[in-house]
Amino acid sequence: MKIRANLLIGGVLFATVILAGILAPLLAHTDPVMDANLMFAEEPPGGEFWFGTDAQGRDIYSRVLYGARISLTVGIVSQLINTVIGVCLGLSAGYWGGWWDDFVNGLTNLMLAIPSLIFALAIMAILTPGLTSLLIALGLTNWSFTCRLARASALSLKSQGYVQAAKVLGYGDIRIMLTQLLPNMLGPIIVIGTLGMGGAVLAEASLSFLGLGIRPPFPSWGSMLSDARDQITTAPWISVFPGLAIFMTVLGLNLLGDGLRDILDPQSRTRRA
Amino acid sequence: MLSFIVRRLLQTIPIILAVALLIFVMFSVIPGTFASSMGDDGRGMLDAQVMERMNKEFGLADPVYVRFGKYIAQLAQLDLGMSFRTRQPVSSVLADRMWPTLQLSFAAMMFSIVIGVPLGFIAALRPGSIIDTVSMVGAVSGLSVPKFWLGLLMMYFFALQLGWLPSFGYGDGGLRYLTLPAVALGVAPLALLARTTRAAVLEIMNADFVRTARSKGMSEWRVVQWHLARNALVIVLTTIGLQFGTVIGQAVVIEKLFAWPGLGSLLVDSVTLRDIPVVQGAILLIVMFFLLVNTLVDVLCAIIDPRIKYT
Amino acid sequence: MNETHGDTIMRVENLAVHFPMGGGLFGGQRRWLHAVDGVDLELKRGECLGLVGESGCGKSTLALSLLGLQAPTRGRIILDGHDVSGSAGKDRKDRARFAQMVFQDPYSSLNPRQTVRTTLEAPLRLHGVTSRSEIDDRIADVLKHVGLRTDQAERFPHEFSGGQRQRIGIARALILRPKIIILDEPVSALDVSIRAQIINLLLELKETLGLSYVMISHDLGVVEHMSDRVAVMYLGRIVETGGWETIFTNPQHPYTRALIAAIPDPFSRTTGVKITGEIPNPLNPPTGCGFHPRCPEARDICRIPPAPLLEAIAEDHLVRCRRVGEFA
Amino acid sequence: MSQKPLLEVENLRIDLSIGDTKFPAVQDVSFTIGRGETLGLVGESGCGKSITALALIGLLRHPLSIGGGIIRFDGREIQSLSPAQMRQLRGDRISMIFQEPMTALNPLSPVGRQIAEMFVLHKGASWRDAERQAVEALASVRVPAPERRVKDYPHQLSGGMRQRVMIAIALACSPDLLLADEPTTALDVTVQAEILDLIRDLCAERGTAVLMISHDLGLIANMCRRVGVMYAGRIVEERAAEDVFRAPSHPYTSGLVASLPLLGARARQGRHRLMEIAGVVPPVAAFPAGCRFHPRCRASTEICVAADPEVTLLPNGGSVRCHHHE
Repeated sequence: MKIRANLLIGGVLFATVILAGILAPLLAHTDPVMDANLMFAEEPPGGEFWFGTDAQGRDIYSRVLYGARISLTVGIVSQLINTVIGVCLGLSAGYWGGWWDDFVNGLTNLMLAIPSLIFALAIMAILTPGLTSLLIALGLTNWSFTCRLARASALSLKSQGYVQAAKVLGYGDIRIMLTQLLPNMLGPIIVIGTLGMGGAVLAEASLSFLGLGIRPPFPSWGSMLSDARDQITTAPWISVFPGLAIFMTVLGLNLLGDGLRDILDPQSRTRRA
Repeated sequence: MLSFIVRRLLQTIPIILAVALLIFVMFSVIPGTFASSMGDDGRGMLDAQVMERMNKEFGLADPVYVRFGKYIAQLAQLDLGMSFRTRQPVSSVLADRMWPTLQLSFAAMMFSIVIGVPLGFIAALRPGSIIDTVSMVGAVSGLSVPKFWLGLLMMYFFALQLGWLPSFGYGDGGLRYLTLPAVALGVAPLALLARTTRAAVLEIMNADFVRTARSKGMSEWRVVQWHLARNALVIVLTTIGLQFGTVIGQAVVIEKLFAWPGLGSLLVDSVTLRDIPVVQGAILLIVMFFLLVNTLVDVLCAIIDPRIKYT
Repeated sequence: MNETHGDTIMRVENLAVHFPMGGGLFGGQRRWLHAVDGVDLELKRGECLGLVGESGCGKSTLALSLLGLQAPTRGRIILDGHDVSGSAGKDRKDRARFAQMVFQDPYSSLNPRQTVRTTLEAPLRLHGVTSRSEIDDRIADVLKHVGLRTDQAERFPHEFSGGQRQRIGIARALILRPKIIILDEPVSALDVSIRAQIINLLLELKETLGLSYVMISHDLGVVEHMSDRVAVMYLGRIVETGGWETIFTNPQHPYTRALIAAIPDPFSRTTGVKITGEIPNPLNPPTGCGFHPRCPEARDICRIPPAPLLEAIAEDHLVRCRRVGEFA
Repeated sequence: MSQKPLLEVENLRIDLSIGDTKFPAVQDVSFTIGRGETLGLVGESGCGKSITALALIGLLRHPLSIGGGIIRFDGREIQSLSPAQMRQLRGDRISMIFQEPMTALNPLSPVGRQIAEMFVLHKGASWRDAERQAVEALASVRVPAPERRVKDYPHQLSGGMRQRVMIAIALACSPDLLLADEPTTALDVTVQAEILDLIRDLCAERGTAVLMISHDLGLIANMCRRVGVMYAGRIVEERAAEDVFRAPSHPYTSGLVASLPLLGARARQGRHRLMEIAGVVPPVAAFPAGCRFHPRCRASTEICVAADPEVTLLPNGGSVRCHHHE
């Protein structure tokens, strides 16, 4: 049996990012925010500064390490919010049907009609920029796929014999949803959640790049890239490393999601490629 | 057929109204109005009189529901209000910016469709081959790469180092200016389309009716031609429709990076300055465009797939 | 034959289940699907009632409404003397202790994420059995009844074969000690060589536990073997009912005759009288007798509304056919 | 005309690959079908009856493959044919009907076109001609108003109608051999009876031989002159249809016959406890050594565990693969 390459590589990449984030204080050479020194501005990579320094003379290596904390926090927490919302709405809508289903369906269509980045942008516009606002903005705007999946799973599972049997045995609706439906749809939901986490990391980077997410000087990969744009001619390395960090994190999550799908949800490769 | 199209278009109206309501409510709960945000901007506090005058001028003194009623009434006459910042009608501000965004989105989608769909098709016909492996590794990378970073790198290489293409701006709006942003924007949908097409073709390959087709004595090419292509197309079309939305959303970032004068950069600027009528108008326009594209896709699917009833 | 066939344990009177079809905001006209359209049934204690019919005849909907999973549009269900027609909510639990169900597909009818013990223990706890020893005793007892070992209780469904899974399904139906069990095609999804095991088990359990069965099946061989009484359904109505011997040796309704004739006879290459055409769309049923478009005996009289009545032609033999007197 | 049988299968073996290991899902299967003859293969799920048919028409796909043996169709070994030659045979001279009428037809193509494809592929007809012939083909399977039905899509037809369309496709080119894999399992009994009649009549008209595959012993006995009973990848008994029920020779067959609640049996003889066959059907990867039925067999002795039984010819025709046959 060949070990799944995507699962392995994805797992290693993701684990690396998690470790980098957790161990950032130990691994970092300098403080990511405070240690600006214009003496060392725009130093190329090598020697003391592994990834070089930025326009304020801050060590990019240290900032990239700390950036993992923000990306991971946003990725994991906001996707968790999305998953909870999506599962609650989708599961109950699929199971109960009727007007509630119509309502959830309408809500999902509404969410799908507004491109999620634009929606998140609009939410950021009414909140003060910062981590909490980002979590809210990204956590409320990306549940429609999870919701559709949970709804479709609930619809197909509720006609299964064991769900019917639970009804016949006198189980209440909530109990049936939690003990009979939820455990059996978890696989695909974990897959979507993992892929969605990658999407959230990208969205955070985009918003921060636009200046609507994490604001400088805090080391978010996206805002680092936003700063780097102005130095692209003189110091291109400032752009390379934060972007590479985003790329590797999202690639890790996507590979992990693909690998998990092969294991947890082998039938449905088309559901969301 | 015509009635089907009309009905599908009518069905989008509740969604548009809901979106209008949603963003209206969202921006009504903003702590602070445009006037006070101008005050925050470091230009010193505006005196209370000025603020009151501005609030009155833009009708901000009324209760929320009255304002929404007025807003919808204006909307029905295609009046989107007036920009807080430039005091121009929002509709004319949007009209100026709409074309570049459409241009960019269509270019990105064309790029992704023309390359992504055939790539996924070829990969599926030879599963496990070099071309399959390479294109699928490429696809997952394409999905993972942050597009503004990719744009930045391309800008560095193709514009600054090699000097082949202009590094930013709209220029004459021609292909030279369009290429870099369109490619940067099109990579992700390309990757997704390649994966979707591959998965769809693989699934249909294993369908019972393809086995029936083989049992008739068809060559594999005939099977693809007569039985596979159309069936895969339905799935691919749906994905294309949904991707249009994502692309327009993501265009925000690319437009900002390449200083492309479209709806996206307008939206970002207006959000930063809390020019709410423009933000509302831009979002509504984007949503309407997305719904229009998806209605078109639905109609195409209904033409191809007889199981979709014209109701 | 034992003599426990005494009193009535379940009676169904004029039961109907209609589903709305279509309609909605932009949809067309709303129509009603008459899935079950006026059914009268009686189940005696200790009896197995075979419910026969083809797909779409309403037998599954009927079963769901007997179990309280589908609210009837009209009619009454009387369980052990109590009218339970309009009930829901708390009564669902009461009814659970009275009637249970065995499902057709042993693969989809067991939760793949639950061990056999969980499957059997959770309903006991739900119904107020909380003492550890009592739970263990009852699980051991029910497993013994269905021919499984107690140590198998810790396993998950995928570790069992189809026949064993069906035994687990039967154990689940028995765990609350119900009086009635609805058997929905209990053997048709099983391998042919396994069916006899389950049929024998079900018949044994009926005797030892004093159960009453309503068995839905399209397999006439199984129905003949297991049933005491038989009801034949077509388009939501019962068209013929009687003792098993009456139905199988002296069928009167042309549909019953056609069903029996349609079973391939292994000893001859000929085929009996067959009916042609397909089951009509229940949304648009034929006028008069629902069977007339396919009936070899149909005459003009059969097309005139209303539908013919279910009439007794002999002791415990009812037929819904206007021309029943005319054929021998 | 030669008296050689239409189809000869000798020691067919079909491998199931799981990882790097190959398991014989079908082994030592031999049978012949004469022109216009009807042979039934009966067995439970996983016994290898369906994949045998797929092997005959060359449609096995990974992880299944032919692992040995000879399939000779009309004197030619089909394994030696090029893919193009095999395609010419397929549909034109050997055709197949599948179990699931719901999914066996392309949902996006009108049924008339799906029939017409046969004439375009094998008879070199133009589409216009082929469409016209499709109407006739649909009429021949007793579909009312065929000139209207050809324009219908599969989802507009009932299961029985779709299976008629499948039959029209399969018999469009009047093949020499029709493989019918559980053609009525998904249908209601009254519809099943009609479909079986249709297959019987049309094949007799055209002189088409039929390999009928089913799990329903009664159906096979009713439809076929000869019956092969398969168990765990082998034909354990091959007999004239009447004999299978009257005097089964292999313990598996006799067990099966005794375990079936046959219609009319209770009325004739009263209710007996059905005979049970103990145990379960083994999966391909766990076929037992020796006689594959021995773990479930009442007559099993040491030799059944130790040695694979050979095929024994029975005095009144037919053969059985058992050390202790009756």
